[in-house]
Amino acid sequence: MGAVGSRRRAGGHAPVSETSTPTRAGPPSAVLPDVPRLPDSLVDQLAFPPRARYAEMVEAFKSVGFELCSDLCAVDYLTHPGRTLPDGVAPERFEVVVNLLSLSQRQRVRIRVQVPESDPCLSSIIDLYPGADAMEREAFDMVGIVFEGHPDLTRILMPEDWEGHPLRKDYGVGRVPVQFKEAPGPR
Amino acid sequence: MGIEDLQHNFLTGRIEDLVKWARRNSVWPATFGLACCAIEMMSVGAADYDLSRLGMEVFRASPRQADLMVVAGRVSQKMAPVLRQVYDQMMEPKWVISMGVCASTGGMFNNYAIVQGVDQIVPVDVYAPGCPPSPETLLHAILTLHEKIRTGEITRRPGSTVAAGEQATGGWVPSVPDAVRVATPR
Amino acid sequence: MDQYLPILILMALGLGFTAFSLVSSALLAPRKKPTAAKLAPYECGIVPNREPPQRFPVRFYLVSMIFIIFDIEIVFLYPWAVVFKQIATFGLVEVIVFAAVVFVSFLYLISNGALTWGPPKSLQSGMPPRTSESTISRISAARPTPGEAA
Amino acid sequence: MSEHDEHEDERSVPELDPDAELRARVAVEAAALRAETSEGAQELTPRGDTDPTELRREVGAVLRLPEGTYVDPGDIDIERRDDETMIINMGPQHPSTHGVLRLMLELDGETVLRTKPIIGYLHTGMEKTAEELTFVQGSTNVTRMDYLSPLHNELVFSLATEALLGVELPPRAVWIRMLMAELNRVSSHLMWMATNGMDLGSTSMMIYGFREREMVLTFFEKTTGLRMNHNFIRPGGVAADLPDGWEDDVDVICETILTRTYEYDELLTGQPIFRERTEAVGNISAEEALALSVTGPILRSTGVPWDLRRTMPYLAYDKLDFDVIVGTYGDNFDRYSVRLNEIRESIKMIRQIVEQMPPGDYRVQDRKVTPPPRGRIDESMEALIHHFKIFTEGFRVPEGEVYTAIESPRGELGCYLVSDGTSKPYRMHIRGPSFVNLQALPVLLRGGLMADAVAVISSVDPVMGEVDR
Repeated sequence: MGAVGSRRRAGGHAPVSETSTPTRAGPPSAVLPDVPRLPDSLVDQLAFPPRARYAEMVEAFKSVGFELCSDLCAVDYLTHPGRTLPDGVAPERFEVVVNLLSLSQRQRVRIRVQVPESDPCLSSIIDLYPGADAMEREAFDMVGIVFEGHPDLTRILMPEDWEGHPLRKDYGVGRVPVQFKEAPGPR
Repeated sequence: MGIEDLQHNFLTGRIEDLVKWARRNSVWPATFGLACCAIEMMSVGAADYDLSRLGMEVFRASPRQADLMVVAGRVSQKMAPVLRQVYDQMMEPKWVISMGVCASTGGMFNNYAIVQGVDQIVPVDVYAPGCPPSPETLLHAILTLHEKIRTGEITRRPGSTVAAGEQATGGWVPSVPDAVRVATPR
Repeated sequence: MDQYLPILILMALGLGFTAFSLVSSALLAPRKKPTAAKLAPYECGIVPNREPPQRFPVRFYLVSMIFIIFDIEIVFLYPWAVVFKQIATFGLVEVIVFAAVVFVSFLYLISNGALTWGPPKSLQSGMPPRTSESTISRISAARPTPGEAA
Repeated sequence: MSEHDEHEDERSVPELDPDAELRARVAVEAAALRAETSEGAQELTPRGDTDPTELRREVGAVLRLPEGTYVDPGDIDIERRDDETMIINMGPQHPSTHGVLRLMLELDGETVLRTKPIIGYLHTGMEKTAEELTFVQGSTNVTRMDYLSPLHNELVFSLATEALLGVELPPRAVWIRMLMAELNRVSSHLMWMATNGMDLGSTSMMIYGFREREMVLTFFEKTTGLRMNHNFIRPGGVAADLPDGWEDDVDVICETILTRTYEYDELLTGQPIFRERTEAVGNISAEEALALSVTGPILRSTGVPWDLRRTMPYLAYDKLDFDVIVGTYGDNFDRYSVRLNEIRESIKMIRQIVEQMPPGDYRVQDRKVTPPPRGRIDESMEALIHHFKIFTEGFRVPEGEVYTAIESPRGELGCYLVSDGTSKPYRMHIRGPSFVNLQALPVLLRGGLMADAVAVISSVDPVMGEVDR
């Protein structure tokens, strides 16, 4: 993996200001070991908790010392079901991906939760990471994942009266056909 | 040195020329910076490309005091009614420069989110090409607008039969002096 | 009578100017009906869907009080300035006393908090003036933080 | 003039005479107008009809933390009646919101109580467009997100693609990327200094800031061909080699801008007005910043030394000697000094890069990823095939997903890329630092004056292109 430059597994302890929550310095792999994982070269843990244990796992990672939720996004796997998943994890249509970052241990962890198409809802992690507020609203707006417990789950990027969730694979691009022959038609 | 040499200076100009000259040289743009083109518009306003030699360095924030709306950037579906609202609140006479390909035709974003061309919302006077248009291109667009003001009508005569669209650009195409047609020096 | 001539001229000029501007704007302005958009209040491009509030905090009125105090003071200084030559030193002392009395009301207003608007500046307590270097620290790679592999 | 008049009519309204029927029609027209620009549930609801828990949450985002950990609920004055406060729009078209950000502020006189940022006015559907473009074209789309530092977007997209490809970059490509990224950081921070000065009333700072920025932009134009939206850093290396004589161009830039930063320091820092408007304004503590996932100069100004170039180095940043600038109070003044000193740090790094720039080719030689040089196409058939294949169908990226993050001038810029084995990304999500930093506005603005809101927005330095994507 030279491309990313020598990824420093320094594991050093950056002096976060002392008032941050006391972190029980345990390796992230020790968190809920029974949750299926995939080996990944760039991130320390790639976990696939079932929907029920998602909030519990995020809570566990936060207590181990992952102070910052750097990213939360939703992906629609309608046309690509055959992706590599650890055995025992049934591929669903939607997937919510959460990236957590530990400043003290300089590690990243990625949680991928399968969300079925029948009821696309998931519990919100806004009580643990208030920073995920806007990201969850964007995931709701773009892919239509409902986050229970989110105080004001409304659209954030699209106008209020917009119907449909644009980043779903069955949502057309909305292309206006241009006037030359080979231009792909509206999709 | 007879009277004919003074033909084009403003001393002997008619009132309309005087009004057109005054309007042309004091067009105040409304700050309508949306995206990347806004950064180029700002650098046109700054020291290197210096809009103030055209009397335009005062970027009025409120549409009540602005004459020119430079739509600088891509117009999203959520922004379209706001753009129309600000355009309506501008006082006549008002002009619109659609800066950049995203404002003019939706540019490379032919998708659900972008209005494919700002002329679906407001009547546009000058289209500036480029992504983003280099400051020289924007200055060229502003000079083209000045030329349009110079050769257009200053108001709509109540009884006139000429179609409104035609009258506004009356005589614009043929009598364009060469100075305006100089290609962008790129 | 000739004493009042300047005042009459001034009044005539004032009336004349207002009449001229009203008449010319009525004649030259475009006779077009204002559209609903143009009548709507300008709020950064958004048409507000609430009525603007009628009640304003009292702090705004305190500031207008300060203006009125000094405005009236100037009004009284005009006649004083006209006859200043005749009432020399007595006039000067008189006007200083007058200014002092007016100033007392200004001090009362300030003590009432007319000019303190913002939040209490918690950092201001007797700190040396900050420079762009004083409140930042530089963490260089050379200084190994505990346990960092070099 | 006339062309606009007849457009005027279809939206104009009949004579506003006292006739009731006409006035009703005007009311309908005004209501229609109001409905057009209002965003319904996304807006800030008046104090009267928001339930207390929601009110506590919006009074300050700090309250979104689990109750009782950081702020004792007692000191929130939320029992004001509805008509005492005023909700106004610091709306999309505003001189000091740095783009089309719309803030709904609830004011008590001049003091800001509640804030709700409403975004989406520049949503361009770039993540949907990215799924339409091949990996070769991808960086033209990504570069238009954060238009103050376009090279950082291209860098994060290229790093993510190369991580999936598993391709090893030649050293010169790595170092050219670092040079351009740091120059872009200098130009982005100069732009921030300019607009921050302008917002706080110093128009001369605007002129100086842009004058220096033009120097960097002319170097970019010379190297990449464009002032902005360069498409210079592509998956597989860099578009072209540096023009010869680039060392002395960069030296002139470094020399001039370094001396000018001391002029800005003299111009702004000593000024009482500037200090009055920035000291102790917009404070945020380290815990609040971490809880709100704020990164970049705002996080560093609160004292947390987190800079991805130092803690999780990418490219070859671990071979450079530079300092991470950390503030103490987390107010506007600290953010100003952090950014000002970061310009100086970047210049120090650029000088080291100029000395240690390795020779060699500037992109991967594997013809499956990067096109062959133009000259080769006329001679060899397979070069022509490679060229044709890359620019029509693009190169295939093995199936998988990756999240790479770099330190952009505004914070952690991340790119989550999912590939399904074809030559187009299946899903590309960009983690925009400004998108997350904007959530800290309710905390920063609470309790401050309306004028402080202007200063705080400009110190958060949001770029709406990467917020709305």
